[in-house]
Amino acid sequence: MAQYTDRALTEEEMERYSRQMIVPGMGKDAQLRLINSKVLIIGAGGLGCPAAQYIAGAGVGTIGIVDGDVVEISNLHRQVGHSTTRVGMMKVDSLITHLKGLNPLPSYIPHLTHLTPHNAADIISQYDLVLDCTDNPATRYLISDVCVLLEKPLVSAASVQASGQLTVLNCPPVPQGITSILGVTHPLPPCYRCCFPKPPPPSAMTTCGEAGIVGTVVGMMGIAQAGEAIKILAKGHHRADILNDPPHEPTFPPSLLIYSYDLEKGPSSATFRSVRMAGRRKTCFACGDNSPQNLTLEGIQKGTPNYDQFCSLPSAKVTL
Amino acid sequence: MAQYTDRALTEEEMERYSRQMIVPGMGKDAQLRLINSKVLIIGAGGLGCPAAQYIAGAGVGTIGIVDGDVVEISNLHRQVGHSTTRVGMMKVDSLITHLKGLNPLPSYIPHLTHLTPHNAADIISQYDLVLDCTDNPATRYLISDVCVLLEKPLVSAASVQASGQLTVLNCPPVPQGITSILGVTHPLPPCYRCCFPKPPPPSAMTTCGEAGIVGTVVGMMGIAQAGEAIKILAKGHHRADILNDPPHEPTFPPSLLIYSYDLEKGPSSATFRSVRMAGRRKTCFACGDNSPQNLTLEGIQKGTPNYDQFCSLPSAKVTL
Amino acid sequence: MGDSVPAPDKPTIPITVDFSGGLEMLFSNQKRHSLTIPATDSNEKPATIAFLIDHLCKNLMTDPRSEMFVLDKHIRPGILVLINDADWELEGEEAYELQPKDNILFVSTLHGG
Amino acid sequence: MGDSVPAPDKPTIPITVDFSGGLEMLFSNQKRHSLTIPATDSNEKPATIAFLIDHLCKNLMTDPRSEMFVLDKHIRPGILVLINDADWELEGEEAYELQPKDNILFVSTLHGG
Ligand SMILES: [Zn+2]
Ligand SMILES: [Zn+2]
Repeated sequence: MAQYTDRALTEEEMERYSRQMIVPGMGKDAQLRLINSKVLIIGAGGLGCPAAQYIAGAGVGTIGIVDGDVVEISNLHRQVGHSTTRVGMMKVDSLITHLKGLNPLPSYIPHLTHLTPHNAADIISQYDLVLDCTDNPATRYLISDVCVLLEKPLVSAASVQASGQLTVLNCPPVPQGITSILGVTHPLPPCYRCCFPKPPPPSAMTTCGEAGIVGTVVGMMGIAQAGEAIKILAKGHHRADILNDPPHEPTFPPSLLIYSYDLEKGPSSATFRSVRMAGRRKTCFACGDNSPQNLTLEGIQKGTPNYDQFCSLPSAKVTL
Repeated sequence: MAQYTDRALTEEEMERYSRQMIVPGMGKDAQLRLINSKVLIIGAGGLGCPAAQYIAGAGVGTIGIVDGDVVEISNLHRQVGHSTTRVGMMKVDSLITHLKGLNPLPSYIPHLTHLTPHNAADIISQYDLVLDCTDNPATRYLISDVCVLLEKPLVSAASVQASGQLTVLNCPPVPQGITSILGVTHPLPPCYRCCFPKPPPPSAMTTCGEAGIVGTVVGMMGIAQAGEAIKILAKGHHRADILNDPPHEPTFPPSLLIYSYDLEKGPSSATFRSVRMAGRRKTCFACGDNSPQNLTLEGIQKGTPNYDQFCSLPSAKVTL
Repeated sequence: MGDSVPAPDKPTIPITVDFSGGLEMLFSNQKRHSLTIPATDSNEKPATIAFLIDHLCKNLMTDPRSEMFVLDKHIRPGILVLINDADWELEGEEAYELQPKDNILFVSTLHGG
Repeated sequence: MGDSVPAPDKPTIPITVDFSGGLEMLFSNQKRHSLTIPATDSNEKPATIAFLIDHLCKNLMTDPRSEMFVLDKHIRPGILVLINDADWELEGEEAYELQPKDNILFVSTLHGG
């Protein structure tokens, strides 16, 4: 990682980032790795707003944001990077306005569109790490599939009502179709499909619009996503070269964080539960042994697999 | 709580708060309780900024903010309610500027001062619930003492480097000096001194300025504080009248949340640990059996106890 | 409800079952249930997760929408099953034989944001 | 370091000790330690938390600044002691007698924000 750390910090960077640089485990090299990193935030809503605030604040150098929606009044109880005066503006532009005020140093790249099978690889290929801050299963499977193919680490979170979930996928990335490595006994990192092979039936799907959402719950998950992304980039965990000759660096035990803010109970009753997930699945459609026959970038762009059908959505409606 | 819920919501309120109102356990009455609540946020820094965003977003009707500092560049990696263009402005004014954009409906009350023994009771008495978002022990003991005397619930959080802590105190409030209630077998709610009777020696105290702070860690704690405050106010937990005739409503088991974001470990290694705390302490200086002899509002205002001396600080410097 | 109370002389297993992510609404809106279940099924085979899922549908579910929990006698897609805080894939999935004091968590996968 | 290895015929207790909030820096920068400690002190009294604190200072602390952990032979103000996730006040404080598999957490009180 030498190329990431071979310049000095500017005076402005020193002043702005000093409080996080002096934390044990951070430091100048970690800060330069953040400054040289490119992060894509897909979704500028309840997860994406707080995640973006802290990723921008920490000094990630290039920040792309994808969203095709405009700001609405009903977003504002939880989407804290927008503003009442920016209702009607594209969410991406509204959030970047806020982020530029917070930290003018990073490059902000607006993607004024929903993520689609057609544009996904083009957009995702420009970044080092992806945050899935979307709100529907079809887009979640699409993002994961493209991240597998492009070998990008993915920090995925979701939240509905008073519950939240968070998991780090594809980190460090391993090429598609490789499910065991000689000498590596620990599990290889799973993709979204390894953890959740099939989407729920449409009757069991709920969005924040239909089911409601507590602002602080989705906010906690968004900040937690930023925390994972910053640690991965600052420490170079996405670059751990587990394909190299032995001795192999250990992989990270896959896990899922489950947050439950219990409105039926009193104060201090929220629970955080971390559960162990399985690693890369040999039978995974996207990353398993036979996956190169199922999934390619060209196929995705031409409509195979059909994500809307897979998630039984009316095919016109894939919103972030 | 009838007086809190005997009007309809306006159309604007309905639109703005609909997504949280439809969450099971919330609803119209809960929303009106939030709108009729007054919350004081002491400290407009790393905890206060995210806490204030979500408290304003959720529609708490009156929001007071106390801070005597101005915005600095080195704040901005974590104090996401400020902006580079507002460097040099009072933090309270900067944060209120941001909050008014997010939600213009609440009344925002600026307190452009550090909290002091002289002004604490005057300020705190105007509110229903207090968030301690400060950064030094002397102010933390002062806030808790005044909250005991004025019977205000207190949501207290703290964060340094990669660690965070959160606890709900004085909820529901019980008058000073009462340490047992006939027929109530569960512990009465503790105050800050019940949990932490003595401050650490000055050599063991570290502030975010000296020791550093990871933005997402303090951000998680700030949002968690907002989550506790919103639940307490929306559900009326601070009004549970445990002094009434039996059958008594059960009190809430006191607990402390310990968050650890481990920079030495890989992704998904952050831990959340909730530990059981003792209840109100019979020997507590501030709320125990003999506490009315130790602690009065008049005494505090006249300089007894001496908080700086208690925390061994040079007495001139009590900053938020 | 014939299965709900094991015959007094039949061995039982004490377990806790947790529901999260909204599934608790199907089970009296209660997140944690301490249960005593029969140690063997009707064929005298040790009680497995598959047996537990059937047992929960017959004895614990209070919501008529059983398709929110099972489809074709298997747990529906979009529900994770955790055995003592590990993905059931690591433990043998439906064939896992329940042990005393096991904790089984059913959690609905979330997609919102 | 004379106390570090119990005599082979002396009974021992296996416990885990956790440090948090910065205290881990005094103990090899390691948050969790699995320890086997003598079951009794030098007077043949059962090992208590007070005994454990002394044992940790003598055998586990790697930082010379012992005053960051103990003052006058007691745990310093500003450190919470949790016995199996409960404030030690609920369990008898220093006099609590250690049991096999106990988890003892020492956490420094934070004040920053
Ligand atoms: Zn996979
Ligand atoms: Zn007290």
